[in-house]
Amino acid sequence: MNLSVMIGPLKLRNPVITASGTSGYGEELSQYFDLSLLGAITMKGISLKPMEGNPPPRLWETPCGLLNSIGLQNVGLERFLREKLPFVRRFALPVIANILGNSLDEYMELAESLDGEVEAIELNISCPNVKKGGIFFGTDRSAVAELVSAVKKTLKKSLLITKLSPQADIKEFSKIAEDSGSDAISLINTIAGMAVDIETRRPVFKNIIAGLSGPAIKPIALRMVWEAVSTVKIPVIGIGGIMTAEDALEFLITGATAIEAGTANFIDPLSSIKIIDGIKQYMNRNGISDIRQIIGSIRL
Amino acid sequence: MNLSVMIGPLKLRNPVITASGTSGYGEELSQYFDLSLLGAITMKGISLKPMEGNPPPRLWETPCGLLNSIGLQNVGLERFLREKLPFVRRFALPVIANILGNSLDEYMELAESLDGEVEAIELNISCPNVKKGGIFFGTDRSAVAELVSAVKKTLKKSLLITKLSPQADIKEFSKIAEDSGSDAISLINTIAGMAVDIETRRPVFKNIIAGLSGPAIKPIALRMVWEAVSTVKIPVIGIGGIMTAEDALEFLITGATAIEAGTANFIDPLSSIKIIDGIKQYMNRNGISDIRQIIGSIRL
Amino acid sequence: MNLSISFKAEIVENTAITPDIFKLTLRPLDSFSEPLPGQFFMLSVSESHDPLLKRPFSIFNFKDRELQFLYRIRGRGTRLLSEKKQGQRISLTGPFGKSYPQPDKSTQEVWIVTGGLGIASLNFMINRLTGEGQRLKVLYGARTGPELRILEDIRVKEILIATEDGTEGFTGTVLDLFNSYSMNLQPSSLIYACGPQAVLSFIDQKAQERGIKAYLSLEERMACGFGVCLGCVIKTKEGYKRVCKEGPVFREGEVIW
Amino acid sequence: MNLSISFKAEIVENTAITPDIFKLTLRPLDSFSEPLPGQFFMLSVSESHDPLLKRPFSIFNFKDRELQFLYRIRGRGTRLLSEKKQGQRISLTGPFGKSYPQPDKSTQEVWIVTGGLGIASLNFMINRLTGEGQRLKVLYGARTGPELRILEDIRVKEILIATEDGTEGFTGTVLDLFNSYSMNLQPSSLIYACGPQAVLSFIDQKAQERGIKAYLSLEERMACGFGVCLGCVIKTKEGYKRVCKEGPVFREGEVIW
Ligand SMILES: Cc1cc2nc3c(=O)[nH]c(=O)nc-3n(C[C@H](O)[C@H](O)[C@H](O)COP(=O)(O)OP(=O)(O)OC[C@H]3O[C@@H](n4cnc5c(N)ncnc54)[C@H](O)[C@@H]3O)c2cc1C
Ligand SMILES: Cc1cc2nc3c(=O)[nH]c(=O)nc-3n(C[C@H](O)[C@H](O)[C@H](O)COP(=O)(O)OP(=O)(O)OC[C@H]3O[C@@H](n4cnc5c(N)ncnc54)[C@H](O)[C@@H]3O)c2cc1C
Ligand SMILES: Cc1cc2nc3c(=O)[nH]c(=O)nc-3n(C[C@H](O)[C@H](O)[C@H](O)COP(=O)(O)O)c2cc1C
Ligand SMILES: Cc1cc2nc3c(=O)[nH]c(=O)nc-3n(C[C@H](O)[C@H](O)[C@H](O)COP(=O)(O)O)c2cc1C
Ligand code: FES
Ligand code: FES
Repeated sequence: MNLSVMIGPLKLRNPVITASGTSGYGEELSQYFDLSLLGAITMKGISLKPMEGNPPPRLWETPCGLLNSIGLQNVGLERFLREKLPFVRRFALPVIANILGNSLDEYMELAESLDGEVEAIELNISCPNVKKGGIFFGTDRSAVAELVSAVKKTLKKSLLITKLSPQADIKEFSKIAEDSGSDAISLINTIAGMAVDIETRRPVFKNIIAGLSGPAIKPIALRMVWEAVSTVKIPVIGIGGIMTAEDALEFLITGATAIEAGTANFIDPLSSIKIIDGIKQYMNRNGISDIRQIIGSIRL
Repeated sequence: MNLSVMIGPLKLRNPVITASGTSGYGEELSQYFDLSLLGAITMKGISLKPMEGNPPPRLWETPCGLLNSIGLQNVGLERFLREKLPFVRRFALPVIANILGNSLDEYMELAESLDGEVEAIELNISCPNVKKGGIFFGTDRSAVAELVSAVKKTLKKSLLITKLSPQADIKEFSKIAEDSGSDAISLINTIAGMAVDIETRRPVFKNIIAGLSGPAIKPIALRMVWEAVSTVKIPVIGIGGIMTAEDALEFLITGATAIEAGTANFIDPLSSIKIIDGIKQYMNRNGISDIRQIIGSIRL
Repeated sequence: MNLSISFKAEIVENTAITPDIFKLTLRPLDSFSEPLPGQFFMLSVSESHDPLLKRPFSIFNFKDRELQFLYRIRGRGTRLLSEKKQGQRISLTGPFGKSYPQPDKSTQEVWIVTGGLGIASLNFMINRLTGEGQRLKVLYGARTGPELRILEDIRVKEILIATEDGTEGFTGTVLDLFNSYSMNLQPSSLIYACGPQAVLSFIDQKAQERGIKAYLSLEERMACGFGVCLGCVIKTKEGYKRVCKEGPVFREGEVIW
Repeated sequence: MNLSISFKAEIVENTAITPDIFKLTLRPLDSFSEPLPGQFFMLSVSESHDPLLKRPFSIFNFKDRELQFLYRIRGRGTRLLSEKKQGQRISLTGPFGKSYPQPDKSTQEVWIVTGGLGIASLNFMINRLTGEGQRLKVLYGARTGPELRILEDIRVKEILIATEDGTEGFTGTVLDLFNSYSMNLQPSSLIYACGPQAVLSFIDQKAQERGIKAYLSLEERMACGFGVCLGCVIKTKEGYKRVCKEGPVFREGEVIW
């Protein structure tokens, strides 16, 4: 049975990737299963300098969803290269570095330093949790075009994946990413959401707005992936509320070449392994020998 | 205890309205409670000619959400005026007519015929379930501006509420609606979503894309209401996943002058009555005598 | 005004009759309206928002103010329902839908044609009719013998059985059974049928051919159960109709299959 | 590799000790790792996606391969948990977090300072320590007498009680109790504390003032419980630390309250 897929020239053992910010730098998950069982792992978003992140509370549960306002806490590029990357490199799997800058220059510096160190770079242009940076790029047409082209030119070895914001028009921005040379796109990042504590009458989060993830957003994410695959030819990685193999299959059938599981990892560290197993079972049950017979097989 | 609120010059007994498409023309709900207990009732979207709607399946459950593809089945303007309106008029409550056209002319004809017959007209420019019409207007800046101005000029007696699409930039479109003379705005309509049947590998719905409602969308709707109230001065009616008094209070505290409950009516026809009771209890518990002390009372 | 449309009930019994068929008995804790045969309730299968929607179930029996349902595990909702234990509470709305009309004076014989869980909708009607001394013939089809256990409570003199695997009664489906007896149908007979679409459309056609009156009880996915969502429509000669409101019981010749 | 981090268990017992405090005993159905005192598990409170997140609960006791928890109904999740019945199954992940370090040789006396449900985290440690013959003094505060029922299983010679309403023992909080005994604390004493933030920050301050070692067990809202979401951080002198991973047990002087 073949489960392997190609993201451009990059071969993944199977289409299941853990999403950025939901699997740390692989250290914790590696205590529970052999990381090399995964298609790939995405590192927590990395910035040039270490970031402390937002003050608590950082989490709020909503119906079938999770609002988070982590604020991109991360160890910064230097410690990432020195401490975190060598650890995850011990496992035989592609590593995706998710990067976030406050300016084009910062993105460029991150990309240059990480080029060749990781198999792919996922440009996070869509995080709603920092005031400067992310969101600005994610919804500004020419800024995204400029950023993607510049980073693409810098990269000699690593693949470029652009991660889209659900706050932007997906068709338009997938096209911009493709035209600017991105090797693939991934979507969606969390959807901007909000919660109010009715007893204190305060927003739950200091930043007021936080990012919504989890099963609640799945139908929206799937629609956006559909919009993306109907627009571009480059591989699309589907993300959003994928908890089970059945969820993953919806995205693959719709045309995603691979998927990322995020919030699912919180509920069960073995989620991604269970998703892989479930996809195999589905293929067995339906007499499908190659996952490529599933990808994009939607019958209209 | 005062629960009454003003939507422009229109006084509502309380801020709880039933949403369009979730309370029919009032006939069914009136069997279960006295409609005049409501702040107002919104009629199922009305078009010039009767519409048959989409073929089944029209419903699909998602985590904490509901995808629907009703396709705006409705009796059309004439039968509405002849049969449906007289019935709901028996109850002492403001009636809101939700209207949908395929062209500016159709909207105008609907608005002219309904002017004075109902207390308010809610312009549905955002329904994702018909190919022509709705969605086109909802995300096209100048079309919305033109439509809202034209309808506003037509209306001599009824209030104009513009119902925004969550697919559009809320800040931008609330401003357009306000600048074009809308008396109030309501948001959000359902969010475009999708589902795939992994056994048949077909989209669940013939139209592929359907509208997502229910608790799943609440954090997104609340964020959008926050964006709207921070942008415009006209009253904002909050909609999206409101199931309980606690949910309603989140929207009111954030600045919505009133709320509409939609999907909640399906789960329990008495939902809106229970929401009103719950708001009263909250006010009692917190020694609040006037609902206006709650509206927009968010502490930043 | 009927504030009793939405109420809570306590589970008196929720027992497996076969591995996937359960009988659920509920004792309502609030006031509620008396159901009629053929009507249904919407039952919450979870105390949370997931699954979001209540599920429709026909009233299997109503006795001593207790509501009885018969259901088969089909998906997530019915599985969650089957895991509920005695003493737990559940929310309901209903009763909803049109009931089976009573036979009129001219009806000499009533045929009940159903299979599998279709009996859940007809059992209550059967009880009414036998109570009224109506002549009844029940044609019932099951996949296999053990599923006939769901008929244990049913007291009818004339009950004809078919099983698909031939473990009991006639070998075949309820339609095969119907075919081999249908010469006995009189123009003054009346048919009540509930079951899969294939059964209903077949009976519909036969009834029309023979000029016999038939009441068919349909199923569709539902969100509200009381007519406001327009989600449960089926195509009829007069356009889309709501199964929950204009149905679930339809006349022969009404539905476009 | 530790595939036993996520497993199912059957409810052996889930009984109310007071109207809002429950004892839950689980029999794991799959393999799992043995927990240490101070560690916690994440328990699913629903078989659906709502509530989405598992809830953290300290391991109250671990005996005969059964896991015991003590919990108070706080919100929706704990309410759903309290409605679960014997025989139902629930999903768990864990054990997670750092355990309470053992006292070292120089420790002459251990003080356990806690109140309310804080005992849920300390009971297992108390059992360990008494098993090892460690000299123990337990200072315990409850709102009111009946809540002391949760101490029934605890076998310690020296246990000092405070109730806020004075129905039993000392009148006041556990901090008042601590204050009136604290002259007995030796530099070679060791404190284990768990409870509301007010208790912990107070004990932290006193321990630092007196140069006494203290282990404080903290709580924060959690999504994952094993360090990947960065959601459960608290401020410490070395920046944000994860309660689930670097904690829940912290040393005196570490946390910025
Ligand atoms: C008026 C009415 C009365 C009913 N009475 C009974 C009854 O007495 N006993 C009983 O066992 N069942 C009855 N049903 C069917 C029952 O409602 C469904 O089996 C149930 O809703 C399935 O829920 P689920 O979450 O387990 O399945 P899902 O996971 O939602 O779906 C599982 C499978 O069941 C099918 N299904 C789901 N809902 C329906 C539906 N409403 N109608 C037809 N197929 C459906 C789906 O297409 C899918 O193949 C009735 C349905 C209606 C409309
Ligand atoms: C490591 C750890 C161990 C714990 N051990 C136990 C235990 O053994 N017994 C026990 O009864 N409880 C324990 N708790 C607390 C328990 O996890 C919460 O009470 C529970 O998650 C509340 O869930 P809920 O859905 O009922 O409440 P919610 O509806 O989510 O919230 C209700 C109230 O509880 C507060 N709350 C919610 N979650 C937490 C949390 N994680 N920490 C602090 N306050 C919270 C909220 O702020 C709110 O005021 C522990 C928490 C942690 C972090
Ligand atoms: C706690 C948390 C932290 C996240 N951090 C990042 C991040 O650093 N970079 C990024 O691109 N996305 C981040 N995400 C977004 C996820 O990678 C993913 O796009 C999103 O959660 C939707 O998928 P899900 O519903 O499966 O979680 C984060 C999500 C969560 C819940
Ligand atoms: C079955 C269904 C039908 C709807 N029909 C209409 C409609 O005719 N016109 C309209 O403006 N909105 C319609 N809506 C959208 C609702 O009015 C509301 O904006 C949306 O459902 C979000 O609110 P909720 O989450 O409370 O349901 C419909 C929604 C549902 C679920
Ligand atoms: S289920 Fe809503 S109209 Fe029938
Ligand atoms: S709960 Fe996720 S890092 Fe602690």
